[in-house]
Amino acid sequence: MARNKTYPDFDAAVADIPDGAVIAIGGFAGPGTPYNLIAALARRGAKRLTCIANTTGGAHKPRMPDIGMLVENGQVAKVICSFTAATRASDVLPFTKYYESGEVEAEIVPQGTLAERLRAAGAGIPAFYTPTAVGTELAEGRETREINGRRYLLEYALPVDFAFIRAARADAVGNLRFHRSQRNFNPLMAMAAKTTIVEVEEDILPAGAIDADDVHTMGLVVHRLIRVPPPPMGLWTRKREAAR
Amino acid sequence: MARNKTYPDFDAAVADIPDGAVIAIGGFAGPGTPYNLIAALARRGAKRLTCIANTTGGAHKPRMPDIGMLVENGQVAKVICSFTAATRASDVLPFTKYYESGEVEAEIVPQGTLAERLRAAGAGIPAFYTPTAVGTELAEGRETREINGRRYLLEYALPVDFAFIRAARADAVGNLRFHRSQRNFNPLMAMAAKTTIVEVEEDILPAGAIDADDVHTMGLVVHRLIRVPPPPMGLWTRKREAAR
Amino acid sequence: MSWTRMQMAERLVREFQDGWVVNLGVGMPTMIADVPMGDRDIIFHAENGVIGYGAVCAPGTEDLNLVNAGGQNVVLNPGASIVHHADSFALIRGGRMDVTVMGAYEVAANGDFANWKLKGAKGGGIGGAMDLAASAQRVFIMLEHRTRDGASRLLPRCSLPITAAGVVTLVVTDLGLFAPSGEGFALRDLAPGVTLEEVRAATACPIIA
Amino acid sequence: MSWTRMQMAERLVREFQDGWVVNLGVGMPTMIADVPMGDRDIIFHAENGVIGYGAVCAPGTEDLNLVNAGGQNVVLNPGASIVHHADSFALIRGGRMDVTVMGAYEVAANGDFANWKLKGAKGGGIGGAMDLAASAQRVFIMLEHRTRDGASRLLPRCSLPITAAGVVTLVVTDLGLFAPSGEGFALRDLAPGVTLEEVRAATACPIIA
Repeated sequence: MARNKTYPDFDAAVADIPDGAVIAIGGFAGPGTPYNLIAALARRGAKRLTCIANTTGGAHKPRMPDIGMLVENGQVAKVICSFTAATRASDVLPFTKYYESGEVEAEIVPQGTLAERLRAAGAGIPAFYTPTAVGTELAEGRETREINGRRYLLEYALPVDFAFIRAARADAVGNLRFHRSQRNFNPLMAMAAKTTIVEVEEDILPAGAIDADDVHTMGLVVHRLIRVPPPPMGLWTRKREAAR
Repeated sequence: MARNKTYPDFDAAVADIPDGAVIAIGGFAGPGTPYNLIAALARRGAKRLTCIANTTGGAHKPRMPDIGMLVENGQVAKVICSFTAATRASDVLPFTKYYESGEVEAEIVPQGTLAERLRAAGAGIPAFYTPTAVGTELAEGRETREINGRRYLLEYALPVDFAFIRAARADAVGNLRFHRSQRNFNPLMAMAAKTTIVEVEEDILPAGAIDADDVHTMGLVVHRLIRVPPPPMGLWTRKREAAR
Repeated sequence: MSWTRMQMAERLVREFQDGWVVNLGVGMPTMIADVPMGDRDIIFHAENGVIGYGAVCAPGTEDLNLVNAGGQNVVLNPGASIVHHADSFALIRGGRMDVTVMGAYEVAANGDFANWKLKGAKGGGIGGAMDLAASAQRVFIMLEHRTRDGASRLLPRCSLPITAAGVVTLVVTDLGLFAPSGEGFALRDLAPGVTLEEVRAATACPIIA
Repeated sequence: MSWTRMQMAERLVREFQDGWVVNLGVGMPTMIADVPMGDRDIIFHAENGVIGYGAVCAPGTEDLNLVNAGGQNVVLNPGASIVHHADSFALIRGGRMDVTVMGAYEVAANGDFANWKLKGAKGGGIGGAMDLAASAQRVFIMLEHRTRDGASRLLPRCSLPITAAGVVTLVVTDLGLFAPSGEGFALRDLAPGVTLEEVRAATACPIIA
């Protein structure tokens, strides 16, 4: 009596996300970004969210659904990410003005620390030490420790209520495959989350169609699957040029 | 000018292992155990070794090369593993009498903590907290910390000089694939080690023959490859019955 | 009359709920993968990173590179996946195991249990037991009610070094099914033909019936 | 005369040794993957888990799901592999990067550099820079020698919040190649047509030649 993990559409898959939820959103510079789920969350309208992602969204056009849009929509209380502004002074992120005005809180975290804090949450590790950011403004007033002659910063796990991720392929029990740099944060966020929601680029396969040795993210940590329909209903389904 | 990572035989691959080295040895109950490299290390005769593995070897016959054999050979100063004795009182591990007599030191570590300490070493994480072993004899006199109302034990990374691992498949740059439960500790030990030595069950493939999405252990952390020859020269090359 | 080991396994399996992820320890618990689950979808996880395995292989059909935590060659069910040891124990510590079933030398009324070190031994065998015991949602223990010498394995407090403190949810023995209740064990079920008096006589602490 | 950005990239590449694993930051450093490496085997690592990528794709040949750290569609070289973010930064913190090449706003004689936060800004953009700076074997910095206003970007101490302390190995600018030496910068190479006097005039701390 395997539970059916397939959802009919994006709205149904995010319908129970409450105000105040902690949402992790995969993706790095496009690949692996769950645009359709972000758009559904904007329609759902849940408020006071904490959003965890590498960035709040880019400065580029045409704009795709991003955390900046949820911020503009008044849904976000806090973001945790490795960029709160673009590195290039001339690029202005939509998010930045809300942060500077104090409307939205932000915690800026080095990218590797962000990845490791998510990984720790998924691995039942409540805290760890890292060399990253020692001696910088980010470490001011925080706990450090010398181990074998080097100084390290204490960092805490980052648990997640809902992970939004995008995968190339899934089977019915939720085993996932990512294509190329689509992988990025997605497997970590699935591990860190109580509920993982996946937009899938290909038709969902029967259980066993992905060999056990070829699974990138195990179905054990995947709860909801939605097949991305063709555009314009499904966002960012452009044909990939390179062979799988 | 890619370096050639292929070695002609097991003896050449372990010829530079010095006395006092820290050796991690993959495998769990047979699958993924680098029997040929262990046998080569016994021939090499390096002494005062620290050996890290899940077990020192089983009580079963016929006996395969294991840490117990290196201990009997007078090569081992210390073992770090999750078993120093069998759980069944009637099974007597060859290793146990050397430990009980004090000839060899042992550090017994819960299996998940062992895996995580190796992972931490490979990930540049010097220490982490874990719930495992809190309230047991293993935590006596050691540092614990309460985080969000639960008590955790501080554990340190376990860096490795040489990892001995066994894989099903490799390409020339050292990308690896494991078959089924052959994977176990092997990827972690490769990450944790300064030098990773791999016995490979199939002919070594040209670079690119393993798709980038299908690599289990990246060649970046793999240094030496040896093709396992047919028995009796190569140990445990019995045909696998199930399909790949 | 009392339960055989297979009957003990079957009795525990009745407690499993649809959709559970179940980790089976070495020894007696490995029998559980052979018990029919009816229409319940149960996923077996082995500490060596095998998720979704099934029964022990028929002779001659083994994949020698596929073993469960007890080193037995098993089959993979459709939808199985394989991960390395760090990810396998990430799932364990991350609370993804609905239950772990383990053997033990002793189990105590306060929920402690002991299964890694024998009396007077210098070393022991922990394996994944401490990780599983610390972080699984439930810990089910399978053990003979008495030692070969007739001493109770259900105790007020463990005499051996413990594996984890206060974690045991259910205990199945050849005599019955029990839940640690602090001062004693609450009786949840009796093996057929076994009387409450026999259980009380065999047990070194109160049985609450 | 001075070096163009491509010439700066080429000059840095001359420092690469056969077999190095090289991480390239966003901006100017991405050009390095397009510089011919001769008979040296160089492996490029991108923070998003791409190991062994090559040049930027010719238009129309892109795999839209394959980008480098700067979001450019690149090719994979034979032997490439893909890992997730935690493994990618495990390699970084684990010391597997022989060098990281990054852009910066400022670099200091004491080996500090700053590239994540502008003066007066509330937030910033760290990305993987702090992880890379803390743990790569070497940190090479590429930057224009002067700001648009003509102020030196090579300073005795950084005025902006730093990315990491005391880690910079080499600095290439349009004027030359330098190594932080504590009190100033040791001149390692001059761009063609640039004089030592010009470099000294453009730099806010001593140039040791």
